[in-house]
Amino acid sequence: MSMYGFEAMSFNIKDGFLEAIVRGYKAGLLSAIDYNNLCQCETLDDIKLQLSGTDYGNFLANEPSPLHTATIVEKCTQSLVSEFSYMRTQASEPLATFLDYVTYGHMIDNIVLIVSGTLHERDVQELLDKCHPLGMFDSIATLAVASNMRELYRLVLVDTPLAPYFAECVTSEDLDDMNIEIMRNTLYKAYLEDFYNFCKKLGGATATIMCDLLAYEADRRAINITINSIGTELTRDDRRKLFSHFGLLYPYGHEELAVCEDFDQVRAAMEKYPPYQSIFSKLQFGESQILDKAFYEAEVKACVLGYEQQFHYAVFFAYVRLKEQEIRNIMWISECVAQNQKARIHDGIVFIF
Amino acid sequence: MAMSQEGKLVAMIADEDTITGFLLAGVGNVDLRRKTNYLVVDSKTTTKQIEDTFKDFTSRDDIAVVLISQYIANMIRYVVDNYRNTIPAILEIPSKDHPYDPNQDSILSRVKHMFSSDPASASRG
Amino acid sequence: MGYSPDPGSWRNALTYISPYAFSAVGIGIAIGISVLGASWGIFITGSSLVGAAIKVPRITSKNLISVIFCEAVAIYGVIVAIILQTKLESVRMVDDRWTPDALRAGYSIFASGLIVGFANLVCGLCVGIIGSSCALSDAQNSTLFVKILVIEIFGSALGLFGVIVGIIMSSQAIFV
Amino acid sequence: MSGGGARLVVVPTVTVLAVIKARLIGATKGHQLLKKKSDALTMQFRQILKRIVETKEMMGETMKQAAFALTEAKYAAGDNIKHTVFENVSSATIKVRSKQDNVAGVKLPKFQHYTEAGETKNALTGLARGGQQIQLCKSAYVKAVELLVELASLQTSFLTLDEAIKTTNRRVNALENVVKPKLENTISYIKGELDELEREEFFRLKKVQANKKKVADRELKEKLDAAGRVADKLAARAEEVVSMLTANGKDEDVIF
Repeated sequence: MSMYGFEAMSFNIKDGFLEAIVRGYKAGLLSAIDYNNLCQCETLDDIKLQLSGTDYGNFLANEPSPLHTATIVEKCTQSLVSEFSYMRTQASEPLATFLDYVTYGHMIDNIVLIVSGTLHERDVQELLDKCHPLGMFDSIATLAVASNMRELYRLVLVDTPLAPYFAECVTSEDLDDMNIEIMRNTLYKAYLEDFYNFCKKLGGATATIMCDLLAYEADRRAINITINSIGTELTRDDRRKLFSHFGLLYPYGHEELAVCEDFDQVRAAMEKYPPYQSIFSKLQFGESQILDKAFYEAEVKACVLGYEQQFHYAVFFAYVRLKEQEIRNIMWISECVAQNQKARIHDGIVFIF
Repeated sequence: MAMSQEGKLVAMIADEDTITGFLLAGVGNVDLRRKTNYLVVDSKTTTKQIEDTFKDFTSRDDIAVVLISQYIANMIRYVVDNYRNTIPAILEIPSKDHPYDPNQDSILSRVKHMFSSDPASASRG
Repeated sequence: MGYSPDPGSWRNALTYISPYAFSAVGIGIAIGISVLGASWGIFITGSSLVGAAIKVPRITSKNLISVIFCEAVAIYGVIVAIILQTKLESVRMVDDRWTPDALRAGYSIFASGLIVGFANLVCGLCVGIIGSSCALSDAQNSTLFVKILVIEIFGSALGLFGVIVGIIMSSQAIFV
Repeated sequence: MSGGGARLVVVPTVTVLAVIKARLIGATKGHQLLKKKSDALTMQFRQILKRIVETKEMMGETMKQAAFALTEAKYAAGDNIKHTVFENVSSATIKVRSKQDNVAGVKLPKFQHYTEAGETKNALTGLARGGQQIQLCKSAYVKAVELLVELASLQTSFLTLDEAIKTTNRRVNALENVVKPKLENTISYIKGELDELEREEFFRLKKVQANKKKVADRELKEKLDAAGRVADKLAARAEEVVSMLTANGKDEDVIF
């Protein structure tokens, strides 16, 4: 696996079957015609009917009317989860670890949710119901039995796959008084770096493509954190601490981002980085509204490109990302239909072909 | 009155998304006994629960306004129609997939009723 | 060629080992490595084909061609092995040595086996990898199948080159 | 006489008449004032009604925009932000203060929203994704809350005014249809009674006078008998004088 080009001979021994499966799943993503039809829908039941011909059909088939957008999104997510867990159970090492890494993002969200829920003494079952199914792990329920923060911290360290990130950047005192968003992003930063190193170690096409995708992810987070923390209590140093130590913007871009005070400064700093310059050039001056969408578009493009090569793991990562984007698209379409805002329907769809 | 000194709350009975929005605005409140000033209504919520919460909200003296999604108000219409006090005020609000229908509003239907019994003012109003 | 004073030297090994042994090893390599290549190729193609066919069952029968191409590689090995083994004859030592002709025949069959074996190994891998890509591409877009099949045919020609050279080479091998 | 309507049970005397008359004047004045108040309230009421209808329409639009802002936020930041938002709830930062407005003596409760100083936990929500949209969504909902609070105070004013107008109108009607007729009836009753009394008095006086005349006559006859017939002419003249005297005291022509 480690020599570039030779994974073609050995990749299929363990992962050929799953690679073909994930490509099959990717082929099942909605087509241009599907989107066209979805945009014509007048009610949520129309959308259900449209989706019945796709991979989502089985999941929505038994939903009674009246439908809600939340239900549609939930069922679509179930489709992603069932596909993903099928692959996860089939996978052997190191793909299994790779797939676990893919879920750690959601796992961080879940653990942060449980930590803050325990802080507010919420009901365990209620909290578990809110967790993202992709970020579940066997011992997640045991976390919620913690009666105080110290105990919770100990449980997090013992029971979760995220223990190294916690040990590295959060202390048991932090659990109490750290802003939950800062904790989330600190963990995410550690996770991204770990994932990056793991992919680098895998070598071959996986390393090449995954490192690019993760670098993009890290850069996007850095830019977003900068923009979203302008005018908040987050200091420059705190901001800098949340940036992952890799990516196109590391290290000089991070220095520039850390001191940005408004949106236009961010834009000016990004002028030097062609991939991001092109994203920012799509926006009107002073406008950040469709920045998220522009980032999504670039991500989808990079993910789709990953499918041009064979014998690497990035297709699995890309598949989860693409499917998540597709679910976002469906959510957007259904919300537009439900709220009678069809004029806006094309503002939120990122096509995946 | 003494109550004017101290700020009162806005309570909500609505679907999850609407409540998320209002919570984001900063309306949400959790008191020391973990009692909230909102009720999330989903497919699992029973009419009884809604009714009890409505009665609870309308009898609490730290609540000035109760926002209730119109489609939920329709579920407990008889309770809402029988509510006669002025404080807390009951407001029926639209939810995202149920556009606002003035004909179902308890208050507005009272307005209408009043106008139809008084043709002179109806023509003026 | 003369006798070397050191019985363990390479020279002694090459001149005193029976040409028959070389021939036999050559034949063994010819079929063994060919089959290794073929099976490796079939594995690469097959695992992708099985996975891809779950979502798109229509590709199964068409893409069996890729498997057959890989299989052909094994068949080349078998054919060459059979041809080579017909050349085998028992030879005797003259003056306590193998005759040059006999040695030549032994080496050429050995080399022929090597050529065929390794040509078919890489050919099998090549066809297998392309076959795997072919199955995946066909599943995404059925118009790609014929185009990739052409590439695959070129790939499978590589094995034939080995077979041709191997046969020509072994044709000179006559045990006297 | 005017015995048809209801009246107060009173002793028909001149003093009571004066009291009742004063009460009638008071009632008329009160009626006028209440009528004016009712008109003022009704005017206010109509204004509020108009604003309620307007604001309700506006609310539909505002809520729609807010709901869509939430969709945008969910699109940018992921569906899970709602859980974060729910977990971030501690104590309300937007609260409502109630004031009172005075319209024609009616106390109208008025709500006013205000933002309590305190850290907003949601400021960093969506830090790595969609934070901007979340802030936009937040301001959309703050706008909605402002509107709703205004609507709530309009609605409460509406209900209070409604009640006040009803009470006032009831009073006006009561004065107009019950109190005032009653007082008027009482006055005319008392007047009638007083007239009756006066007539009885007059009749009694007359009887007394007739009696007096008879006695005088008898005395005269005795005098005549005693003084002789010479006084006959004088007596006749005296009678004329007496009758002329009585005619001066009361208008006897009307009665007889």
